[in-house]
Amino acid sequence: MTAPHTSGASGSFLELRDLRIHFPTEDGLVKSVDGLSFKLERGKTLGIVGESGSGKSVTSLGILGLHKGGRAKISGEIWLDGEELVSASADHVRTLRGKKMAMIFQDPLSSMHPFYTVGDQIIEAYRIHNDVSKKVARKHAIDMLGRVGIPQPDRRVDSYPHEFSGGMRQRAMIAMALSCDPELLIADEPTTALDVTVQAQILDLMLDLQREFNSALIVITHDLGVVAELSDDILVMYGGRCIEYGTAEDIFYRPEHPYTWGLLGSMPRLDREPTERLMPIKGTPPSLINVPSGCAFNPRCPYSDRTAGKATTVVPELVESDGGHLVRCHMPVAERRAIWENEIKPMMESA
Amino acid sequence: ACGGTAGGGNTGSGGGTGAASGAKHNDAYTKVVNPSDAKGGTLKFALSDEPDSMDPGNTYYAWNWNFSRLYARPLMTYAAQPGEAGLKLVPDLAEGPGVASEDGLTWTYKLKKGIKYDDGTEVKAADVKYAIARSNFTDELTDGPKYFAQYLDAEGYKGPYKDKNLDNFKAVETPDDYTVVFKLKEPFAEFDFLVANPQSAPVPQAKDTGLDYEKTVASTGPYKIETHEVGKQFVLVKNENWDPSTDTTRKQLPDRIEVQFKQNAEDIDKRLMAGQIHVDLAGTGVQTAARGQIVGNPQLKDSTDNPYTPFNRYAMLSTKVAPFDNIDCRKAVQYAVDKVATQLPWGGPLGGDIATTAMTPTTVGYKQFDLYPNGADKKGDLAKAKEHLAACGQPNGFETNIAVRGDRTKEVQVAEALQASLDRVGIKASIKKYPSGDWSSQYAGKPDFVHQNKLGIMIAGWGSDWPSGFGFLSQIVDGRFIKASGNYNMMELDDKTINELLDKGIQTTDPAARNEIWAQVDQKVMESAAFLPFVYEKTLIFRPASLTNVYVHPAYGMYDYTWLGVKQ
Amino acid sequence: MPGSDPPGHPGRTIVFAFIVRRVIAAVLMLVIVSVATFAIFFLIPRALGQTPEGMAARYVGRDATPEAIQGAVRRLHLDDPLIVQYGRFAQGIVMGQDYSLGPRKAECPAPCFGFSFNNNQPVWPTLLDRLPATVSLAIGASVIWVVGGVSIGVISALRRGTALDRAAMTVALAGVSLPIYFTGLVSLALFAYTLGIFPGGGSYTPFTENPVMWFQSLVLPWITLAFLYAATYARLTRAGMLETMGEDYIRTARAKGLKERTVVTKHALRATLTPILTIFGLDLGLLLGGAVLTESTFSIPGIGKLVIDAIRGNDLPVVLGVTMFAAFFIVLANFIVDVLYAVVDPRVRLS
Amino acid sequence: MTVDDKGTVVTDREALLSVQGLKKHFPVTKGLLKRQVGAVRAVDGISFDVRKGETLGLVGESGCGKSTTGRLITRLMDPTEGRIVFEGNDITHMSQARIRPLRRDLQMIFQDPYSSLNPRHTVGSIVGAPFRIQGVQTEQGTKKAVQELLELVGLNPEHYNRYPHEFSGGQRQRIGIARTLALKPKLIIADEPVSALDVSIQAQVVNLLEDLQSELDLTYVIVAHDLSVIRHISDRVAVMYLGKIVELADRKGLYESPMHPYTNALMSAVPIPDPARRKDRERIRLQGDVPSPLNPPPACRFHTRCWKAQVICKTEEPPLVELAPGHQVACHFPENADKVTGPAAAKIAQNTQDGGGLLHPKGTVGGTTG
Amino acid sequence: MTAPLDVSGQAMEAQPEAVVQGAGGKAIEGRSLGQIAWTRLKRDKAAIAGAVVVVLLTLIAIFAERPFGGLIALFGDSPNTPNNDLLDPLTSVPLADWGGISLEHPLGVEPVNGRDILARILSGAQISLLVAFLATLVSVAIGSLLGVVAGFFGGWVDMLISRLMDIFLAFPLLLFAIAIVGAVPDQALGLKGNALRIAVIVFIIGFFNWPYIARIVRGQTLSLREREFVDAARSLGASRRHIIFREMFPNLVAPILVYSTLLIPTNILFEAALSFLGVGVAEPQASWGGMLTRAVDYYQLAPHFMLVPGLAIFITVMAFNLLGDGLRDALDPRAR
Ligand SMILES: Nc1ncnc2c1ncn2[C@@H]1O[C@H](COP(=O)(O)OP(=O)(O)OP(=O)(O)O)[C@@H](O)[C@H]1O
Ligand SMILES: Nc1ncnc2c1ncn2[C@@H]1O[C@H](COP(=O)(O)OP(=O)(O)OP(=O)(O)O)[C@@H](O)[C@H]1O
Ligand SMILES: [Mg+2]
Ligand SMILES: [Mg+2]
Repeated sequence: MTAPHTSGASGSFLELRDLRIHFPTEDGLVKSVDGLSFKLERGKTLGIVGESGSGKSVTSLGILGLHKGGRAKISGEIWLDGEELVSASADHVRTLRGKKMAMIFQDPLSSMHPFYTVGDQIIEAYRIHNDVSKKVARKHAIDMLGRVGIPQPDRRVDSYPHEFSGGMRQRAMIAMALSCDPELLIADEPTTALDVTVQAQILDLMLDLQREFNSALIVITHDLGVVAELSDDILVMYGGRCIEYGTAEDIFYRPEHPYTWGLLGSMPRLDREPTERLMPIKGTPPSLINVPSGCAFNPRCPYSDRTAGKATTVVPELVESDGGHLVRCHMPVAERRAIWENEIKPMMESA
Repeated sequence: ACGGTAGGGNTGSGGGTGAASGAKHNDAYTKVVNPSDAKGGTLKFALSDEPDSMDPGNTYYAWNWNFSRLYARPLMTYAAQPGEAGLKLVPDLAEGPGVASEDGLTWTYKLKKGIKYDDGTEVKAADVKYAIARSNFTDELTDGPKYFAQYLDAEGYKGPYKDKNLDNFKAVETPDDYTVVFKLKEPFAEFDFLVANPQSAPVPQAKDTGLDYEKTVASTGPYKIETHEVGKQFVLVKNENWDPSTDTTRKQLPDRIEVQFKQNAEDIDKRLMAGQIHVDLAGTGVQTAARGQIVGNPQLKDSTDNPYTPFNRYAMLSTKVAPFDNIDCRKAVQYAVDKVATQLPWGGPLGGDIATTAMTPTTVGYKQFDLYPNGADKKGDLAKAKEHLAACGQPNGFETNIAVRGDRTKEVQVAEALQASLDRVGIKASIKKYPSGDWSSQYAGKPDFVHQNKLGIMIAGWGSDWPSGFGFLSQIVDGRFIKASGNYNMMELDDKTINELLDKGIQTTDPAARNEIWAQVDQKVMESAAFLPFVYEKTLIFRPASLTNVYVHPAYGMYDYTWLGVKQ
Repeated sequence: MPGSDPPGHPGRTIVFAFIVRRVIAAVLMLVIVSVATFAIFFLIPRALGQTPEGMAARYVGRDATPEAIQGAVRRLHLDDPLIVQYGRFAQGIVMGQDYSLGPRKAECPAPCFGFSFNNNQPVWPTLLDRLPATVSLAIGASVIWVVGGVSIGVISALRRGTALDRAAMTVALAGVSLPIYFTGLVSLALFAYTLGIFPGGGSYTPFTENPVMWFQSLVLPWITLAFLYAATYARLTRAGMLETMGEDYIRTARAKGLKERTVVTKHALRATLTPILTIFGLDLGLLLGGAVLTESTFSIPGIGKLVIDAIRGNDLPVVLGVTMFAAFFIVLANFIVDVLYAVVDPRVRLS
Repeated sequence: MTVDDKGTVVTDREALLSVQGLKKHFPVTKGLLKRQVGAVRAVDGISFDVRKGETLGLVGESGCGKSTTGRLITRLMDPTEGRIVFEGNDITHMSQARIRPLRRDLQMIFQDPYSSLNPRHTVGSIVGAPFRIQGVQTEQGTKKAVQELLELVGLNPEHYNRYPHEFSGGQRQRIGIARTLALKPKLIIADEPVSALDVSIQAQVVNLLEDLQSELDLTYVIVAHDLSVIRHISDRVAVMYLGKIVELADRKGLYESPMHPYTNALMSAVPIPDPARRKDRERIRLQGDVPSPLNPPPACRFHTRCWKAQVICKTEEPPLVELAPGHQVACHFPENADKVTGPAAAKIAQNTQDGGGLLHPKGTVGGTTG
Repeated sequence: MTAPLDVSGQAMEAQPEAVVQGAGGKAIEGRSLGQIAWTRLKRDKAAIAGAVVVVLLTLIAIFAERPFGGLIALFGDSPNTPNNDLLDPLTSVPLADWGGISLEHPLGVEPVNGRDILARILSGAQISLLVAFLATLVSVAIGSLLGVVAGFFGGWVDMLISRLMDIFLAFPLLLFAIAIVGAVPDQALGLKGNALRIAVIVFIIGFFNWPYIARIVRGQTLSLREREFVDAARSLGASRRHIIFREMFPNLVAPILVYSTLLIPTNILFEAALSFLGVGVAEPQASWGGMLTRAVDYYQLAPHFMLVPGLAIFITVMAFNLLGDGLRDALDPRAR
């Protein structure tokens, strides 16, 4: 990379350029994230989907700078509101955390300190970035709890996490994350641990709050339903890379990557007539240490024979197929579209 | 005077050591070192153990028979002299030695007039009678010896705690306030030795609090008890009611005498050498570490004395356990033993002289002889041993057991040394350890047990309660003293000649003739080859330069505690 | 039950009930311990053929007459059935008892653990008398080992894998592996006798007598004892820290933008120390019952030394008393730890 | 299933499994003496039949008692009350010894592929365990039989000597299924067989289960919380809420015209993977959480969260009755009431009249957004 | 509660890395968990060093006196032969410098009786290891059994056993050991002398240490009981015995093994402490703690006499601890 970084501040609020996060381990180098780029604007929501182990969480923690100081090897650029974070000092990134960017984690019980009250934990988050008295902070915490829909927040503020139900905990987590009005909010599987009814409540809440705060939101999940509900844009990850990126409509109506087709076909849907059979993806997710050569998806791809032998030898590029819709596949665009229209879509809709 | 605890803490730099007065090693053995009449100061004792009791009537610790004289005056006591002269008895509370009746069955003592307790009341003959009664005839005061119960004619007496009426104690009579008459079952020529025991020190019946009396002993000596925290410390101060004119043996130099109990033994040595304390009360000498230090340092060595203690360290071979029922097997052991090796655990030559007799050199009547010379180097005459083994019908040796008190390190080491030396002639001995607490009641002192467990050899030691052949020997060699339990004649030697000689001796009023008889007994005992002496125990005791009027009292084998003074 | 407890719970009655329950359990335990101790010291010797006379023989003079022994048997009630003896012992603890001194009786008010067979002193005051030395030793050492061990553990965990970590853990392992009497003797030989920096064994001086001497005399025992425990605590802390630092809530704390130091001290350490507190309580309880080896190595006149001497001198009432006393401390420590745990860890509060 | 006047159970001839009034209460104890102070009513009186060859789905939110039901049917737990009849045998209180031979026909698939396989055993010994435990001799020998089973579930038979940790979640689940199939059971209870798996793998396993069913003529009771998976796989579906079945119907009836408000809410809460529909979808949003089964609300347990609830719901428990053919519902005010036939319709009408008024004023408890 | 010995590793699970990587990965070899642990252990140099020392020590203990006088005979002196001529008669310490270290006596000789220290150390190794191993065996046997039973059956059985553990833990073990060993007669149960002593010491140490292991096993059993494979076995109609011994037990082996390795050094220290306090095996049989006791009196005059047994204990205990720690790490899936 010879280009000086003066290319500097990108126009976008958040931009990742060729982010790589590798972990050296005893068994080899784990390439958890391997060349990931995307942009996100304020007020927009990006959904990241992918199977377990595809690097979703590592990405989000990487944006927050939480891999710094660990054994991870990070390269590439993360631009947040005109600042580059990969090269920034760990201490500087720390000051941005919580205030500029915040995160909601999957398991709210284990993500909250069991020995401190919910209120204390929100107060702490608030007071790091705001020089206010405990009293003011407490008032703010009660406010936040009220805003995320916790009944009787002035009493619940003194409860411990274990005294909350799952849904309330996740609300409290959200309250904590939002306590400093972050401009970027990352939600890593925010509803996976919750029941559908509670999940629906939380999704509603996140939508409302995003509208209210106008922050940029990244939602990480493996539930396509959830991304469909929330996201403007969707990024599909596989083996530490983005294999397809586009608007929600692109991904759901015009998916072009065989893996995305697989995801869609694997999912029984309530909104359609039940299909006779699901269309699973064969095989298992790849190892991030020994990523299959060529296209990482090739061992599982039913169409790898249609790539003129490139599947196992050449790593496909992420190419724009149209209007911001990016796909990483060797098959020609036309052929992909044809397969989708003629083979996949009808099968998914047939009863 | 000054010199309490506060000052004591930081004194004693290196200069405190050494013999300031130019005294040499063992000087106090023959003369008084640092003689001085200077009064005042605090005399400090330390003890690694705690006493059985500080009650003169209820103690069997040798040092306490010495120490208790500071506040308790028995009828008789030992002359305040170094060397052999000190083994002579002189009247203390009594006006003169006891007068025996013609048949030897009554002993009469006249008390000196005007002897007072520390509260000013006068000592009465009844108090002596009461003291004898309480110390020998109660269930509570069990720690002291019971010679009076043994020799007095007190059949049926229940003791003063059960029977408050002292008149029922008919074995002692007090015709007037200054006369005490003892009535014996049998003649006992050495009765003066018995009343030199602190048990004859008077106790007013009204003041007796039984086991607690050790805290408030009514003093007749130059000092009286200020405080006694049992197990911790004991403080004496001058007794104003003590009249030196009635007392020929004691001095009253320090203002105050402090004793600390339960002090760390090694630390006592360090403090002694640093001059922080004056005397190790037990009088058993310094510990190994200090001994090593002293041996290598002539200056330090000059501050020490190496006296005999009243103890003989020996083993007894059971005449009732095969093959030791055969005298030749016993003799084989006598010859095979490496007496240098068995001397080492006691601390080598400083810990004791190699012994060849049953009686010790500080016993009146002692004569030196060696029936079983085991080589010029004393390491055993193996050829002779083998000879006797053959005579015993065990030419290749045999197996036996050595019983030892498991918690007495030195005795265990002696057993090991003995084991190793017997091994040389094929005698395979296994060491059996028994707890010392039950040693005489359950194990070695119980002939049945000895027979059952084939305890051929038993490691033991004996110190006499009074320095005469009878005091030393009667309990351990008299065949009639073999008891079913609590037996000290563990060799179970029941030799008619010996028994008769003992009887004859104790009825002989002439001391010289009597002492001759004790020597004969010793000879006879050794002839049996059942008594295997190792060492006449000695101690290496340290005398700080600050101590005055120091001499080793031969009757106790330690410094005369009633004479000591301190330099200030 | 998640979230279902209305705040303002009648917590006090629950805490009270909890305490009452624990107290009953503790008392029950002490009773069992006393029975077992009694059985071991009185029943076993009898089972092995010891007679009352044999026992009494230990407490009378050097060549006691059978009458004297019989007298002692009567006086010490050794011929009573064991159950009666135990009853007297138990009664003494609760109601006190009398003891014949000869012409009169001594009173021993409750709690009376009887009288020493050897010096006829009541056991309870002796124990109290010995307690300060043991407490001095235990408290001083525990301060050193907690501060030392925990800090070493924390630093080791944070610098995991570095030379510092390895060195600290090697020393810690050595600390666990060295017998305490050996370290004690070596340190005495070195610091007391060769270098003369500290006073030697047996120099313990009560604080009330001379605080300076008290301190000087205890430095070596403190360090020796602390070395053993600090090693254990360093290892424990390190393991705990490593585990805690991997917890989700630590990630949350970082995501809030907390300084690393705050994360470590406020979040990680708090959670790490809580289980260590339990162990600490028990260790301290155990020590208060007598640091037998340390006290006998350094000749500190504490409970441990007392009991060793008593065992050697066959002073059964003292041994019995110390055992009960020691068990009492263990039970007490258990109890306090339980209560403390409930205070420190809100999750266990209501159970 | 009915009980005739002699008290013997007369089962539906087709019913392989029949459950009646099944209850499981976990006692909650307190204090030293373990005084019972209450009970978690995990399963509180449920009845259903499973017919030969069908798949019954059991859905509901976490903690509603689905797993407990599964474990009761397989007698891993002893029921507090009720009756379980399997193939005409009343196994409710049968001793473990007597139930043993029946276990061949009644097997279970577990949720967690990581914990359901003993990490210390090889695949061969795991899958072969049923033979050993039940003492079954196979003609070709156990090893061969196991390898066949492995092949059947799509695993490489050469993996016989491998350990579970060497397999991925989906593969492990297949191993578990192979074990279940070893004794050729008639009924399989599957407790969340795919919840722990990734979507793509989930589909593989779902397909496998379906294939096996048709191949081996199996009957399934499948427990899951994912409504779409249940719809895909089940013939009939039972919806549970707080230990009770609130609705039980065939798939079509349930998904197309759910009658219980809870079912309705549940279904509308499922996010739809269709970006176009998120704007214009009518959603029912329940408020709050499921109440504690320790202290469930009286009468209709759903009344605390139900926007249709009236006073009667708090006082009178609606029975689970067949409102439409093959469609049992326990509700005083069912949705899709137009489908209701028979006397039930009248009852509902009456309820609507004397219901006593809405319990929750609009919007406080739930309702539609859109 | 002493958690240095806590090995609550939740057995092997959830190790995505260990998952067979179908595609792109190397050819898969079946590796058992034991093999994986062994590979990990091999990488741990300290643990291997510990293991080597442990093996050496064990060999030394076994061959110390047999056959034909064993190692001791090889080095010349018997452990019980006195060499008084090497001692200073006045102080009883070795005459020569450095504690009398010479070719014949590579580690010098004892004060008082001049016995060869090397021979006694070798001979003492037998006692230390024998007692530690046997006592560990006793604790492990009682502890595992009661732990499994408590964890598996739960309810009042668990309550009873747990209370029993509490009570045992409340006993001041050392005091009891001293008292009981002191009270043992010379002959009982068909044993006598040191054999009886050792038996009693083994029994006491073993018998009072079981609650620690029982706790761990109980905890493990409790968590194993919740695992679905237990339910799977039950649903196949497995008997309780099958479940305990075939399903649970293989999973308990690792923690029991680790705990045993860590209990052995504790027991070595304990035996040494008993000997140090004078209630261990009886002289002349050498034991490390016993040697230390004797050394106490001479530690200023003959420091080597204290150092040698002290270091012997230290090295042995350290080796076992290193091995135990290494095993724990190797067998704990979380420690990576
Ligand atoms: N600190 C680390 N050291 C080594 N490998 C790591 C580390 N963190 C993550 N990984 C590996 O990186 C890969 C991606 O992990 P990540 O957590 O991002 O997956 P994910 O997409 O979030 O999956 P899930 O849906 O299960 O949460 C995984 O294979 C994981 O094992
Ligand atoms: N052994 C038990 N002791 C006490 N309560 C129990 C026990 N097992 C389950 N419960 C309780 O019973 C209720 C039902 O549990 P169950 O596991 O059947 O729910 P579920 O529907 O399977 O939920 P999930 O979807 O979370 O698996 C829960 O409240 C649970 O806490
Ligand atoms: Mg993730
Ligand atoms: Mg469940």
